[in-house]
Amino acid sequence: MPAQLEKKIVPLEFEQPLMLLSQQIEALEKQLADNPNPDLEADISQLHEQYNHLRRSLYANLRPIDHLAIARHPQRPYTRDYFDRWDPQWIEVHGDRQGADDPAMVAALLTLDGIGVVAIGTQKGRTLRDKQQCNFGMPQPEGYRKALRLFHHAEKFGLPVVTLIDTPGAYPGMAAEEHNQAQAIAMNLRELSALSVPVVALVTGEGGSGGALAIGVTNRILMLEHSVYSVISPEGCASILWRSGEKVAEAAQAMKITARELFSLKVVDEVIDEPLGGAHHDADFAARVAGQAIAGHLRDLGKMSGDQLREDRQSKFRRMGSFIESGS
Amino acid sequence: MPAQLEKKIVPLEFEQPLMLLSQQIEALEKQLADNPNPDLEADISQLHEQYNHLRRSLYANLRPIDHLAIARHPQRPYTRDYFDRWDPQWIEVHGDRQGADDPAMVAALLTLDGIGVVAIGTQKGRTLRDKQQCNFGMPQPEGYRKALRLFHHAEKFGLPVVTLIDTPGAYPGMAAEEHNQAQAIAMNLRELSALSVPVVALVTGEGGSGGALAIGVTNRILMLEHSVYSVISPEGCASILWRSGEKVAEAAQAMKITARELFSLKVVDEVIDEPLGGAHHDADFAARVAGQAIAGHLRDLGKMSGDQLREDRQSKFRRMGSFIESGS
Amino acid sequence: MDLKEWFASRRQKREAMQVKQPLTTEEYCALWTQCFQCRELLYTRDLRNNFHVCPKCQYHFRIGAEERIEQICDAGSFAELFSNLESADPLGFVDTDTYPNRMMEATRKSGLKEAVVTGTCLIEGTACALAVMDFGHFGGSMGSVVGEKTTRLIEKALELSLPLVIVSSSGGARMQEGIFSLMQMAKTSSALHSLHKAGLLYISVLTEPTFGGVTASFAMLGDFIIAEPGARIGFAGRRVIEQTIRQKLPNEFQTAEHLLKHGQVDMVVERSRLKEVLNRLMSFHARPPAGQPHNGPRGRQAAETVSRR
Amino acid sequence: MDLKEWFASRRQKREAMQVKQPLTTEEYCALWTQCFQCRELLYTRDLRNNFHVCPKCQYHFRIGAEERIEQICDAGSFAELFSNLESADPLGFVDTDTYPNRMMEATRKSGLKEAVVTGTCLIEGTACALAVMDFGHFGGSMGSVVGEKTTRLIEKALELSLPLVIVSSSGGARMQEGIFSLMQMAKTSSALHSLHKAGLLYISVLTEPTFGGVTASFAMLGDFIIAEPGARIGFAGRRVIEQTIRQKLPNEFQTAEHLLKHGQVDMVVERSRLKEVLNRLMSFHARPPAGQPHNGPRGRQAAETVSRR
Ligand SMILES: [Zn+2]
Ligand SMILES: [Zn+2]
Repeated sequence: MPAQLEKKIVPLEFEQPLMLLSQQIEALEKQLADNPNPDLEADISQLHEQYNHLRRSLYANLRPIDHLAIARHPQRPYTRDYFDRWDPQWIEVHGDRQGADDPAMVAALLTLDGIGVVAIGTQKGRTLRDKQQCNFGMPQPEGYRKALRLFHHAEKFGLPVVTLIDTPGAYPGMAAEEHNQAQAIAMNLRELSALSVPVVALVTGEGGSGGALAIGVTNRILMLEHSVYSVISPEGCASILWRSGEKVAEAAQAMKITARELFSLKVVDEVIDEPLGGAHHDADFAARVAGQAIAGHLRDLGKMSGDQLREDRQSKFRRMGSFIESGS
Repeated sequence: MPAQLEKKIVPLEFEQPLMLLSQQIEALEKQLADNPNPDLEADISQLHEQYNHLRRSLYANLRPIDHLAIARHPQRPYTRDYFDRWDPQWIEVHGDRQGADDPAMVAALLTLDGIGVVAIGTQKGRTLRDKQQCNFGMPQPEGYRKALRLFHHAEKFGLPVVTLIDTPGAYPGMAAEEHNQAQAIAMNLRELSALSVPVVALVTGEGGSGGALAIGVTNRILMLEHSVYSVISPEGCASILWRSGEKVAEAAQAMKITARELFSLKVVDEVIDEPLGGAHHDADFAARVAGQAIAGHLRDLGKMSGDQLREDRQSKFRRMGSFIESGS
Repeated sequence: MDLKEWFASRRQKREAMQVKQPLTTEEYCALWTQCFQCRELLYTRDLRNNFHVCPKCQYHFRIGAEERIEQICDAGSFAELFSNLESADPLGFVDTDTYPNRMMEATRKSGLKEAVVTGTCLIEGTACALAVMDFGHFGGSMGSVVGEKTTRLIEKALELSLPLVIVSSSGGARMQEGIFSLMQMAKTSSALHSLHKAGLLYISVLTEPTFGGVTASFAMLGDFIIAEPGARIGFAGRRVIEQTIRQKLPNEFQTAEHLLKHGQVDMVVERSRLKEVLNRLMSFHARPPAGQPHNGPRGRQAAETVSRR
Repeated sequence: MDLKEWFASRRQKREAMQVKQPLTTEEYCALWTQCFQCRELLYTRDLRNNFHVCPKCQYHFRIGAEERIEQICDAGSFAELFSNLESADPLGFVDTDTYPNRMMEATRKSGLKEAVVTGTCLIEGTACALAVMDFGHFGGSMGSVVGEKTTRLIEKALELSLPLVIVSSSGGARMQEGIFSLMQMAKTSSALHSLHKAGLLYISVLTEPTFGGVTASFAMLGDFIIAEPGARIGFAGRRVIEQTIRQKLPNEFQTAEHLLKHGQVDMVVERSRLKEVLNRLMSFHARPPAGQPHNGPRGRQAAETVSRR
């Protein structure tokens, strides 16, 4: 039986053909168990091959909207899943010191491949209750201010910073606006850009707009293979530009939101392969590979001085953009 | 007619004898106006003399609780009254940038005797509506954070800071606790102590506890003659130590809360004379004298370097305290 | 011709113009303008002389970059910079139309090449670096050029030790530039860190409307933040919030006055006083404080630099 | 003798002792202790072995400085500092009794000279500067000596590049020292600025109860703030708030758990894990990060310094 069925993985829409095939195999295998038969066994073996072939070709030809679906898969590993795997003894720290602790932004001290880091990540929440507490991964200003406190902490102690990005964006709520969501994000952009410690970001799922960038102004930006990063959600883009909720696939295509496209655009420094089908098929493996990649970048960056690190980060973002400059 | 009656000044309890005498004079003057009479005129003249004598002796022998009453006089000039007189064009700046603007803490850019300063002061509110808005002069954490923002602003631009203290203390409310009043005060103490610009505080009315100190960690502490400064209100002290609300006078006496006593204890650097009877008898005069005193200190401090200013302030508070050190 | 007829003819004239050719400023500003707020019919010339503020209800009409510059800069002092930058189309973006077509359309409407105009100027004699956004151009959206021009202006302010003033007006990101649009938030904010560390003054002026990525980057990073009366300012748009929280928002939500109450802006300043307030703030921070040798007379040096241009 | 009789005799014995002489620790810790929270009757020796935490409901009993030091320091590693400081009576303060008499009474009850004990120690091998407040002495109130000893300890940490741990427990200000008590807030906070700038770690541990001037100064300035379960922590006292707002406060208000929810503390740590967590935090921050030369191995150097004492 294919591995992902053992783990009761919820199939995505574009994965339906795979699931049908897998159900067929399952049925035949049951039959075989009741009634041994060499022909059936050969059929099944062939079906397995077919299944593996279909699977590879399916995942090799994903549309942006398929990546988006994987990035949003309800079983996709979240920030806490990575932290747990990188350092089972990670220490969580809480609060903005000014009135709130935002569960959508997790702050940790942890040791990654031997390197002590301040780790910050958005958290979507797994159970319904978690999801609600975490606002489905949409931080409030208090979450960004907690992150900022930890950025300054890292600076004080010369600790590298790792950020994990998986958020639809900052929460568009009333209190969030009144508590100055915009300022909270802007301050993070400004302060994060100027840290004199190594800072590496990994987009693990959705990189949603300014709410993602607020922990994404880093020396290196890594993306998991199926993660996405965009200035607005494809849904938002479709509804504004196409004035249609049905043009999400087109919007996702037009905006160039996938890891490989963003790598081609030189916005992203490295794309990290996921297990076939996505990180949720093997979270342990995904975490190990991602952790090693991050640690590698941290080690590289660790050779720079504080001023060099700041300069490296600031000039990286200084170069971002595409425009035509005519002779003036 | 005595000046303070023209201005409809509300008499305090200990001022009753003065008021009675003044009413007597008024009655006789009315009589004289209706019916000129040289004897009566002489009597009135003598009563005027008596009045002035009584007034001088009354104000020369005030008990701590009388100073407290003057410090809390409802017509006492407040922070905005001083700002208005120092610089009619003063610019108010608002907000902690994070969700609130606390009217109990006023922040200003103003020019005092030719010196551009960042001025911060607690504000009690004059009308009932103002009083309520200002929480009767009790700032919330957001007020302290507004002050902190302006302290850092002053540091950035090399602007001296002037603080005016007139507060019963920080507001003991539910939201204030939840928004971490204690941390807001503590941060101000820490950050204010380390500014590299001249910082001068003037206690204009009540200097109430940590809520006052949060804007009082300054190179110079000045107090108006009738202002008070204490670790807890005399009412609070009486109710805790004497377990009696009637021992306020004793508590006020025991704690040494008056400007002159605190000057003797070397906690306060200068006591500024008020108009006879208190600053509310002549706010213009009081503001002029106080402004000149502050400006004088700012000019003195202006001769120091940033490091010297920080060192001066930190060592001033380093020395505060009284204890016995036996040979160890 | 009575008023009704006059309006009808004006509408016809307008519609005729719109299909034929880009409107000139003269033609667009017709004789009469109705106040959006109090519905008063105002003589356009008077309205213009009154800073485009309704004299009856103080409604602050949106104004473009050109008019803003006229209003706050000393006559003839504005020297434009970086006007040689134009948007590219890095994603080859097409929705119901192509991005290049939309850019042409935006330029036709606004008369501007981009949504921000940058340069140096004098404001009541005080030299500064000035950026003015124009909502009339592509909804004031921030693409690479807006980010680049703003960043270059910040660098210019740093180079010349000038105070910086940015007048914002933006609907948010330029979606057609995808991730590049987003990254302008980081680019401008990072440049502002250098300005901040250098101890230079930055005044952010928020005008109707300022939203999204612009608010969540340079617009909220001013040493002082000034908002125009009635201006709507926020991160998320009103509709998005209402959809999220499933309730109607109060009218005053996200207005300048609401932000003032919530500690997000330093002051709300009527347009007629803006120039004066900008100058006062800049002068105040340029002046060396009494006996403080470590704060030089920036303003004056800077004024010389700019006038030498 | 049944339990009731036993209690009665214990009470009599206690009362008799209280008028005669200061209680020794042995006598005070009688055989049995009733849990304040779940009312369980606990064998005192067991309770003590369980960190003075009720094994049934996890209620954390108040403990004194001596026991706290025993619990978190490596055996024999605590070297007391500044024990030669004693309170003066700068105001000649008299309420219903004189301040010197009240001090004697406090010392008789607590066996301590002041409400804070300061020194250096090892915590699971990691050297640090440690201050422990004792609520049992004068309600843990902060007078000049508490301020001075704490400040000297901060300076010692700075001198030896040691991490600092302060375990707070305080009712607030020492009113009998008037303004001098208040000024200790500024003195300690100012010293912490120097520590902060020097990049040294400061962990603040808040225990039942921590209020007033202590909370509003050094207790809230930790790089990390740890609270003990159930500890009540705040600026204003519960009664004062209730009088001000004229309503009852919810039970959980101002508890450690409430503060955690409101972002004021980093973590709530059971007493049995405190030593381990302190060590982990200190070790984490002592370790030089990968390839970063600008953060030396502070912890190790410091341990040598302390063990050399
Ligand atoms: Zn109008
Ligand atoms: Zn119990």
